[in-house]
Amino acid sequence: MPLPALLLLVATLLPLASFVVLMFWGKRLGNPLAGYIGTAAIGASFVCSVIAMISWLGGGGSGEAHWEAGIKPIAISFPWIPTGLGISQQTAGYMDMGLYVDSLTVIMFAMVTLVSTCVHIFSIKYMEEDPRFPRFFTYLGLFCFSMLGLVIGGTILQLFVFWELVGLCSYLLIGFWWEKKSASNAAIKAFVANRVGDFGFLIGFGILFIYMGNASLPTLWRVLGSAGQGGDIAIAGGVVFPATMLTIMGIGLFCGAIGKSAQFPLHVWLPDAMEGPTPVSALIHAATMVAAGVYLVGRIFPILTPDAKMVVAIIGLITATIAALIALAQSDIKKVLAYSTVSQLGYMVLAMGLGSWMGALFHLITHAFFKALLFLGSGSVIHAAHHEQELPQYGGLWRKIPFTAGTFLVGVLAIAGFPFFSGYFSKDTILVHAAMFARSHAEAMHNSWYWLFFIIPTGIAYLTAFYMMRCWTLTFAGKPRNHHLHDHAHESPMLWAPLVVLAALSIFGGKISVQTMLRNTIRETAAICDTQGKYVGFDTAYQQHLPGEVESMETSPGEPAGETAAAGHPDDALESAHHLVLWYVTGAFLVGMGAAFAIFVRGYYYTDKLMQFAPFRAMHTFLRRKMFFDELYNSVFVGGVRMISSLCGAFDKYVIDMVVNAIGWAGRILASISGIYDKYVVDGAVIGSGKLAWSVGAVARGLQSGRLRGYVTIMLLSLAAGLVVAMALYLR
Amino acid sequence: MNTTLAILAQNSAGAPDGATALINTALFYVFAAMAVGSAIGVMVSRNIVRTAVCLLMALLGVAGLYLGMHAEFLAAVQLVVYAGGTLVLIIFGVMLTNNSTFQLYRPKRLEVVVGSGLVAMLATVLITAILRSGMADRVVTSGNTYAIQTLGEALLGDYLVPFELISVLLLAVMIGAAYLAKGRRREGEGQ
Amino acid sequence: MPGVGKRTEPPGDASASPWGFRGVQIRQVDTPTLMQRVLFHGEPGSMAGLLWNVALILLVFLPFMSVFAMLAIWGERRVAGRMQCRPGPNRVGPFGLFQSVADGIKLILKEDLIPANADAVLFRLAPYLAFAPVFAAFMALPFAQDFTYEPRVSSGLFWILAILSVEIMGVILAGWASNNKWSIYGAMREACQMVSYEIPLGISIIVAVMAAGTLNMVELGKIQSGGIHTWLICRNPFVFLAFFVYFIASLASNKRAPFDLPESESELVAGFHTEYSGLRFSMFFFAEYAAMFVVGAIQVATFLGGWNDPFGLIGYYHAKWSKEQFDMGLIALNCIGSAIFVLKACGIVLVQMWLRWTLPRPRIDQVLYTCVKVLLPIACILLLGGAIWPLIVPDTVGMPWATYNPWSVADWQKAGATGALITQGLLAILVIAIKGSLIGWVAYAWFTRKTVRPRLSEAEPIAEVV
Amino acid sequence: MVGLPHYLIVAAIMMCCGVGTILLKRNAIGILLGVELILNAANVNLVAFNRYNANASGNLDGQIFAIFVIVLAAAEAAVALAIFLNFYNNFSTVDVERGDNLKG
Repeated sequence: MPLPALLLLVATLLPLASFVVLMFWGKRLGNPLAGYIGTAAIGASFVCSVIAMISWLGGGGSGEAHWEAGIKPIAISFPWIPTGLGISQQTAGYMDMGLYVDSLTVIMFAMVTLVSTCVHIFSIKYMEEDPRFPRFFTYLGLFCFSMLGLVIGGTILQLFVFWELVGLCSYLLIGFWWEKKSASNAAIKAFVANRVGDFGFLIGFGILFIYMGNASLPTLWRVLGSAGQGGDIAIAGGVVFPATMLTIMGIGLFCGAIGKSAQFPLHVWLPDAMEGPTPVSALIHAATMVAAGVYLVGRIFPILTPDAKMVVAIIGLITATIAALIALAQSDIKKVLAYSTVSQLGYMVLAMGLGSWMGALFHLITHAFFKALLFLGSGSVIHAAHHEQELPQYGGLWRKIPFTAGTFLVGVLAIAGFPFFSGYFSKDTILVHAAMFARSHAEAMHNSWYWLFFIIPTGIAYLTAFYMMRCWTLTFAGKPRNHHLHDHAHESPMLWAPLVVLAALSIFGGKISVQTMLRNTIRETAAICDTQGKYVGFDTAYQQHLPGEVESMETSPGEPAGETAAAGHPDDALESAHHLVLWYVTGAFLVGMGAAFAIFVRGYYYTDKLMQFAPFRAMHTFLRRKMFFDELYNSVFVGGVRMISSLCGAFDKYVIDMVVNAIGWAGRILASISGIYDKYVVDGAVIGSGKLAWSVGAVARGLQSGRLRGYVTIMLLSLAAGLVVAMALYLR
Repeated sequence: MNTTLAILAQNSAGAPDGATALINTALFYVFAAMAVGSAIGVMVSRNIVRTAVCLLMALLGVAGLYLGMHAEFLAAVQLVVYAGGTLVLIIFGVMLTNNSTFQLYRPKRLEVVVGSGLVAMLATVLITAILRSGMADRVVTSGNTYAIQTLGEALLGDYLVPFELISVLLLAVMIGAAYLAKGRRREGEGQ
Repeated sequence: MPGVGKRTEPPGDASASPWGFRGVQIRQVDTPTLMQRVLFHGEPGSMAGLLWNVALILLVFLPFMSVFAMLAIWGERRVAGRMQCRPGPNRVGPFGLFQSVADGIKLILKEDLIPANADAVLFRLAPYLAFAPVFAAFMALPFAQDFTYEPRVSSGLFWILAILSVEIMGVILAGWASNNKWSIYGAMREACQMVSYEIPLGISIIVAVMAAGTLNMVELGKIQSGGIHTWLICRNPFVFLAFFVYFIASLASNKRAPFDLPESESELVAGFHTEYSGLRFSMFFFAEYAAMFVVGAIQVATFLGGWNDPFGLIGYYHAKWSKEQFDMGLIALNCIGSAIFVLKACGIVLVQMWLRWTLPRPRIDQVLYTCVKVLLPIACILLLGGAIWPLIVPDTVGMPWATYNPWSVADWQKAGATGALITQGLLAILVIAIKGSLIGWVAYAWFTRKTVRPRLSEAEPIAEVV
Repeated sequence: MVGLPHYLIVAAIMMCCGVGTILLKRNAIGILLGVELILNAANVNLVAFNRYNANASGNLDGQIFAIFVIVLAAAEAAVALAIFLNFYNNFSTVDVERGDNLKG
């Protein structure tokens, strides 16, 4: 096994080891020690991941050398359980297990283990007074194992298995304080919402399994890589994978991502999930698990059809918009961050749908850093404020907890797109690609509505800057609004040390070689699919600095004209889009930040004034109540079920009961007639037969002696008799 | 046991000469007598612990028969699971459920007569059936080499699913037995 | 490792499975052993073979076992004496060597009592049931490559364990048939202790077997013939740890101290053999000491390289002389190998005795706790690790070590050779350190005996100590 | 030479003895021992048929069945003993004649 794969495998298994140890001996290890063990395991995992990354990069260089050296990603699979025949298979297939390691895996490992390590360290302090301290680290260990297994898994089945495992961990951790009714409700809500999404995943997986078996990822890409052109695909054995089925499969698999990444119809669980401990929110519900949906879409990206991609884009767009709007009016610090997460996830999904594979995953990585930072920062604030989460209770905290305030500000700047912070680069990439997409499609289809795919994300950038700055200003700036809380606020190095690490990454995360590695991933995919330099399933137009496809443009007539043009001169199109977007992003940052600071620096002074304006107040209520999604779902789904059941109840009560009563009544009359007949005519016969039955029974019950040996005797006799008969018949 | 295995293993090579066949046959009869005799002992002995000892002997005899059929792994499993595990468990059961050490439950005389008659009848029928079935012509076809690998690969290959099911079953049995046998005091006994 | 994509052939194909480097060839049954070749010029006839086997049993194994048991009893008493600062038996014969003979004569002459209320048949049967399996276990012990009673049992290791597990019945019957409260307590303790400790014992053996890839005792010895770093204990860290799990479990399943609950004299008079006297009593003792040797020998054969010396000389010369058909040399080599094997096993037995006089006896619940909650999880983790390890560091098992030269650069290029060598080297150093300290301890005791002896003979007056 | 019928007859006699044990013993554990005997007889048959099978040489299905039967027998013994212990707790005896509370 090559060294990077080996190291990553070890990194995956270490948290499992800590999980096992803590599960059996956690209680005995007690309060700080269990945490130290968990942290040591994930820290060792992080070290392994970093060494793997170095060795990976060293194995061919992170630049062109890697490409030219022809190093393929590591794909190891071996058959596990024999299964039946699929559609296109002549021999029985196997459920495979496998590893798949490419640059994306390596970088995800580094990201996940780093964030996990920070969160572990943070949790030791944050959870120190919790009676179930060891159990918390047990769950964290299981979660880290599942997440890393998800990332390293080489087949869709494995993805699904670990997918469910992270879902389970999320459930356990949201409901960690299950004594709180709201927490256990939130856990159930998250679980149910995820199940809805996973149902779609299962449908997609089922379609895929019927056609392909449990193929490993490279096989999948190699066979279905041309899905992006939108036609039917002939697979082995002369079977055709119809485009409609491909689309349904793609949307089905994406449904899983909708559930896990909290996209539009199922986004309601994520804000509620903030009932869990804050480190959990940081680790699972901001940085890693919710990003798993985007990661999944990234993995199946080459086999998505254009229709499926359009669905992905639209879902992402809707999510990003509504979440950003709702975030404007939330007063709970964690809810603001939660909706901001949903919004950013919508951004990534949108980018995926637009074909900006790299933008989405780039944003995923950077977002993981600054969102983990923001959540841990909010955790620090909440810890300082004795578990008070309402923004109106804060204010002026920066004097008390300066490190938290500073790092939180860094996070805010990063997410808002302060130039040359990490968020700036990733958001810029997405917007550039959105602009290119919008322009090429608008020109090709003669439909200006495609420009919405650029305009709305840009608008959301303004909103993001605004609500993040609002959050920071209300928390740290201005005058203290709750003096008791303010006086007792404090922070500790255990809490802000991880923050500093994450803040540094939030600042510099855009400049480390994330983009290069993502580009390498695309090349590696092409290399392992052995397509002679064609980038399977990836639109080169949107992947910066990739050389164009080797084949000339005439060989791919199926693509829209505008996209072909863009692909022909990717650098020109990029350049112009870049200039366009640069000003929008910077403008969004300045305008949003400035407005928020100006409005909220004096606390709620200006907002109270604005509130006197009725339409504004109505809109505020609308957003504050989360656009009434919960009420909507309650009334539609819960209420619907209730209504149907009450309808059924009424039907039962008035129609069926009436019929039954009538029949009963008629029966009663008939019965009284027949009763007379009965009494004098039938009874004689009945009593006679009853007596007969009783005497037969009295004889027969002797057989049912309850004696085992009696039964065996009878069995034996029958056996012997049967043997004799058989012998007489067959063995003359 | 010691001698027999060696001889069985040794003489399995090549075409058996007359003496080998004789020894093989003799060993078969020794083990068959051991198994059958102890089985009869199981049937007739009154004392339950003696019954268990007879069963042990029968198990050992069966293990010898397995050896004669070149199923040495199976013979070892028979020893370790049956003789070393199940039987000990049963003796535990005996000791936990005896009021006095030498308590006997005697069957009635009529039962004995009827039972023995039935058993004799069944035995007659079975043996007649076997003798008349013409199976004496069957010859040994599987080779004399015994590759434990074959067994292992079959267990983890073709029989993987039953194998896993068995493991699940054992787990269920473990939990179930522990639950069933959980010490519940009889009523009236001091709590 | 297989590449990407789906394989259609069944996983039975050893070369393609992830553990596919396992290539230990199973010896064909019809190859005559060395002794058969030398003595009978090939496969002996049936009657001759029968006579040869009977002679081996009566003239070699039975005397070996009896003499070993007697010497071990003497040795145990001497060791105990040394540890408790007293001389131990030293009157009968040189160094008191014949003490056991004298005891044996006494036991033979004693009246053979059977309690009135005992179950006489079972009472008589029990000592033989305890003794016979232990003796049968000598069947597959590999004293040397060709000095093995039956080298061709393809599952020899499992066989020994299986046969040893029958021994328990003898003890239970002894306890039950005596019709004595203390006896039956001892027997019940024995039963639950042995049955539960067999599990970690078996699992830890499996860890070693997985590293070796064979259950045949001779094959086990052969793949360890390349010097100390090829001994299974040095093959991977999990086997190294399994060694200790096995040792503890073997103490318990052998009812040796500190796990000698079935015969703990402070609670149960003498446990299951309270009612026994005379020769029957000595049968139990023979069984116990022979079993000590057998578990020690299993340990030596599975973990500590069997009959091989630490430098791989025996394996090298055996391969060489086998090629040259130098039979007398081979026999000499086998004699040396047997001596090494017995010495190693005696070393293990010595440690068992040492522990007996060092450690206090736990309670029965603690004994079972140790098994179920400590040893069993550890053994399971080791099993898991042992299964994963060869996936990570492909060992060179299956390559005969006689043809594998660890010092040639060409062999380093083989898959996983470097990793395996580093691991094995480190573990070998560890093993040498442990063994060295053990030998050093014995040597220290030997060289300081002159200064210890005065203390032995002239104890300080008790009054002054108090 | 020993042939297939030899093994079958041994197994048949063992099976009859097992059945006889079940018939003649009143002790529940004795009955369990009889069941074990029957299972063993079946195992001998399985292995013998495997060995004398004309169709598949080198195929060890019979032995694998036998292994499964042995494992199942162990499981069965455990559960049965647990049931007997319960029975003993309730009736202070393991006489199966006493277990007739449900008789007609």
